[in-house]
Amino acid sequence: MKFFEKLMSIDRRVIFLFVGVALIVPLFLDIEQTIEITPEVQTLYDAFMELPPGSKVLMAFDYDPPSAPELQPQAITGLRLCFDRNLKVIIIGLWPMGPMQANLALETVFSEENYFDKEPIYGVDYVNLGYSPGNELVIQRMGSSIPATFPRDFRGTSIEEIPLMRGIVNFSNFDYVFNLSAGYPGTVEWVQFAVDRFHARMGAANTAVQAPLVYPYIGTGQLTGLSGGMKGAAEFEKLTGFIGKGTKFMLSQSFAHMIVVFFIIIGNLAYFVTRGREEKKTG
Amino acid sequence: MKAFSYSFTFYCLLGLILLATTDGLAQVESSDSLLSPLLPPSEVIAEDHPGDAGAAIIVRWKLSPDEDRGVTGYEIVRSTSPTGEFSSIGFAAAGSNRYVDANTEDSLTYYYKVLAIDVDKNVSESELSPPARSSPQWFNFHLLNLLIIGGLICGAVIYFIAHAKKGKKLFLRKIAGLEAVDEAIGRATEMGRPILFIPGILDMDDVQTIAAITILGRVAKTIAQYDTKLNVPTSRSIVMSTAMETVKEAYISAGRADAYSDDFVHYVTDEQFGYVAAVNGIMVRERPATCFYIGAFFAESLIMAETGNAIGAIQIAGTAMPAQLPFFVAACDYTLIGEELFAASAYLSGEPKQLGSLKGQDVGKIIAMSAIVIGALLETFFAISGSSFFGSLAELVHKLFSIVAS
Amino acid sequence: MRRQIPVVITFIVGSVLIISVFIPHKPFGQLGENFSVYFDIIAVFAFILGAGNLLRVHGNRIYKKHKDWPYSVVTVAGFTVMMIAGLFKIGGSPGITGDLTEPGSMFEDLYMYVFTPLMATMFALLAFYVASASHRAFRAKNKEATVLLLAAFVILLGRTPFGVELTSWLPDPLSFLEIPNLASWIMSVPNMAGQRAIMVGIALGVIAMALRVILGVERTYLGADSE
Amino acid sequence: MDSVFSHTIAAILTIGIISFLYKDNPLYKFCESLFIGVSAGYWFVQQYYANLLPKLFDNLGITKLVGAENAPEGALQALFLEGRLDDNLLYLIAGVLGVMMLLRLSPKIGWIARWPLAFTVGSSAGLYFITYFQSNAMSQLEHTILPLNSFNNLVLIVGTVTGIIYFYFSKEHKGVFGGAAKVGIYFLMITFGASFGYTVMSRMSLLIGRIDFLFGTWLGLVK
Repeated sequence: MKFFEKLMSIDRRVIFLFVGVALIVPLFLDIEQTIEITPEVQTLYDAFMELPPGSKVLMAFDYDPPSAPELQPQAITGLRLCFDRNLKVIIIGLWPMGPMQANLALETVFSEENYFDKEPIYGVDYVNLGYSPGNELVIQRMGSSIPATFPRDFRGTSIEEIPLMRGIVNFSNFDYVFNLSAGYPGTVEWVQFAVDRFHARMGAANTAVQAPLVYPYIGTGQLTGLSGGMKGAAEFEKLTGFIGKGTKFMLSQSFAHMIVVFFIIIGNLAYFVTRGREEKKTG
Repeated sequence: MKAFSYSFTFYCLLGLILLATTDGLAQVESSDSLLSPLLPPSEVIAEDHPGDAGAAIIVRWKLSPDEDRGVTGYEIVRSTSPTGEFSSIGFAAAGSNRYVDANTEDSLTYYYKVLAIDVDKNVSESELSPPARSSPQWFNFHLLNLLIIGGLICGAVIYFIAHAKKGKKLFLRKIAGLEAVDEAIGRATEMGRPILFIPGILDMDDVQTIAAITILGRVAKTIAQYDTKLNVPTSRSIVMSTAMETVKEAYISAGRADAYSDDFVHYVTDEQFGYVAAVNGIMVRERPATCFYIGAFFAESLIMAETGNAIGAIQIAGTAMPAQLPFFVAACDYTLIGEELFAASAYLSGEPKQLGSLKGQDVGKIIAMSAIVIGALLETFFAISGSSFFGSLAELVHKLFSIVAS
Repeated sequence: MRRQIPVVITFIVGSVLIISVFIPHKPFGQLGENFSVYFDIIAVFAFILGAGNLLRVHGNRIYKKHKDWPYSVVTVAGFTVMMIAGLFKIGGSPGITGDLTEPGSMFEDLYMYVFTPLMATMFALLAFYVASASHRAFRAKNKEATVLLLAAFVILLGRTPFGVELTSWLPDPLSFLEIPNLASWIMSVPNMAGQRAIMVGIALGVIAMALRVILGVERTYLGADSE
Repeated sequence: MDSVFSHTIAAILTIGIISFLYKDNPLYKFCESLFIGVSAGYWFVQQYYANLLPKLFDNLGITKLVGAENAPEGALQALFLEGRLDDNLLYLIAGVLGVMMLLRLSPKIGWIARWPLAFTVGSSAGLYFITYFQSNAMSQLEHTILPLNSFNNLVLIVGTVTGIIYFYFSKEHKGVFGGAAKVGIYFLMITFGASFGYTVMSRMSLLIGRIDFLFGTWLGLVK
């Protein structure tokens, strides 16, 4: 059985090619996927929908470019949902590159065709306060005074001059906190400090690796909702109706997963066929 | 991170139970919450937080009798004078009866009040707490158990080191990955190809890197005898300096000072993936016959091990990063799993006192296993019989191992 | 002497740090934190040695016209340009305390368009390597490997839509056999047991290793005696 | 920078790294060399701004001394202006240790570089001793002490204990003990399989990001 022996020692580059194709092709396909909505994402969406117009949402961008494929679509969906519902958005970051990711997300939102009631204005409808070093201590400081923690926005404007920031003292002035997290500091710290200590209402989007670590907080109600990984991104997009990259990427990811499973099966099949001939021994 | 999430799950469960109880009760009785005004929490006590460096006061109170009727939480306010202005310092969830104010000055006296808040944002204020002052302590009694168990294990390690120094024979089983080291070096010599040693990507302030350097010392000594080329790219400067010294020493003690070159060890870059790019390049160009990946690794583990696999090198890995172990196990010929990494340098040295410390480690394992088994049995007896005797014994075992966070 | 003093330093620093955990009072309480700051500072100085080594290695290659010498020019140039762009904040606001990664500065541009794509792509190679490693390593070669394969396969399937549908027909009493449920059981029970054994082992290994170092039994890292 | 130009550079570098999958080639060598140089330069700058400046110069007051605006007062100001010994003066020790590290370059007194090294190794041995002991040993054990009243608890306890037996050094893996160690190996294998399977999936998304950059941001083929 030459064929199976070949399969046993298949050139890794063939596998690489399959993985590449599996990831690329779906980006050009328009396949209807059945995306089932999980309860965690539904409650996340509901939490946004329950906020009356004009409510203030704190968005914390705690990730950097390598995690962007999973989190950027969720950030974009979150921002569009807020602007669509006339919610005010205050952006901060505990990761140095976070606020930059926020700016990229805003750029994407504004570059697409939107049907917002009115064009969001910087400083009135949204603001980016930038990055502050200190990890979870930043959250703690925000609990006592946000103006002291973020005296300026990322452009260097004093927040006294920003209309949206007027009257914002601590977490009691926010109606919702939405955290996009790829690790530490991230959702765990936000729950410990903003939710447990300062009673904020909060939902989160996480990378697939992170999501299981924060899953327990949903059961306890510390998180109102959670959207995890590419699948969460796709669900969130489906709920809001803003179909974006999350849905597209989800398809790519499913294809790639199937390729991996396929190669494992092939590898074992080949192994058993060739070994079975040699020694008639299977385990 | 892992440890953290476990304990967190535990607290979440606890929270869930509390929430469920309070929630259930709230539903039953919330209808009459409008009838009477919200009652405040009572018996507010404030005292120095024990076992710390000062600057913290712990506030305790008796829950509001209306806890079951829609109290959503408590706000803690403080002032430096009983009649002065009180300012908010934080919140505690419904059902909790303590709060640590970790922002006090030891020279000042503080007064506290606790405010119950309900769903309708009604607020009801407690009586004033007695005055409190924070102060630092010289011993943290919360960690007494750590001292006891740590002392036991350290004692065992030191005892066996001393014991072995006297020349007593100690039996230690073989570790496959370490048995293979000589063979792997020999193979490289036969093939006339270099040996690559990757000491992880963390700096000397990580204990895995220290283990890696000590193993490098032993391995280099063998390599010196074989007269094979060694290549040690490092991703940290201090690791580079240390590795140079260590390899040099190994060559000198093997009597091959002449064969040593400063070029064996070189710095590449601190950047994780830049370092991997360079290591990949070295692998495909120099085609080492043997690759060691010993130390702390992250996502790069698989990139290196797969490239090493592609060039057909014998690969020996060792790390205490639980998340990377599976990749090494899958792609390398031998993997030193966690503890074996730290034991490796002692094994390879063959010195009795080093080996003695491994016996001490085993005593630690016996303590760990007995604690689990005895504790579990006591818990089981307690669960079956409900006898408070077993209950308190089980609690004692638990306490012995619990780390109290402030 | 030269070898004794370092051993004494290690002993004092190590044992004081261990003891200090039990003493919250100043100055012991903060020692651990302070020492890690000290380490960061020492590392900066050491970095001069590292960078010097990098330049020496590549300088030598250029000088000796090693076969890949033009690439060494690229390395040296990349290092120099990045360093100058950062230290002098070219295109950004000058002064010691200005923001380093100011939008529009040369350092930021290099970070965004050179450093980030290289880093992210190198990281992304993992997608290929996990596939080839799974193909090769996940084979039922023996009992251990079979157990590994089965655990991995259940988890893998549990995360694909296909795997979820594979067992969704199971009746309620058997719902624990549904692949997603099986996957989460593996993660939270046997996986956790294995993790705990590994972690306890690591802790004991670290303790013994640290004691060997602190007591001066292990001093390989100190290097050569004669100089 | 012009975005088409900068994206093209980023795209070439992306392709260069990916090309290594096929085989080593000049473009990869170029990217690799550039990556090493640029990242070492990046860390050099970061070391300066994130460590040396705030941790040594600010604490000692050197930043203020050289006339930087809004720099904090440091130990030197406290000493010379107020005649007070500030805690931050201790950072001078770190500075001295750092300089000692550099003396390695001198053949005569190079041995003094072992002092900062001994300090480093001693402090990490001390620190890790405690942190691993607390979070890896103690709290893991505490959470494993469970009543044997459910199948899951039983599996958890058997798995942990047999896993620890596998690591036991002082006894050959034979007989009953060997059997227990064997069970332990199975548990370790499940652990490795599970975490591998778990990570495989999350790694795929990394590549999607790069592909999207190439076909979307750069070429504009994917919307």
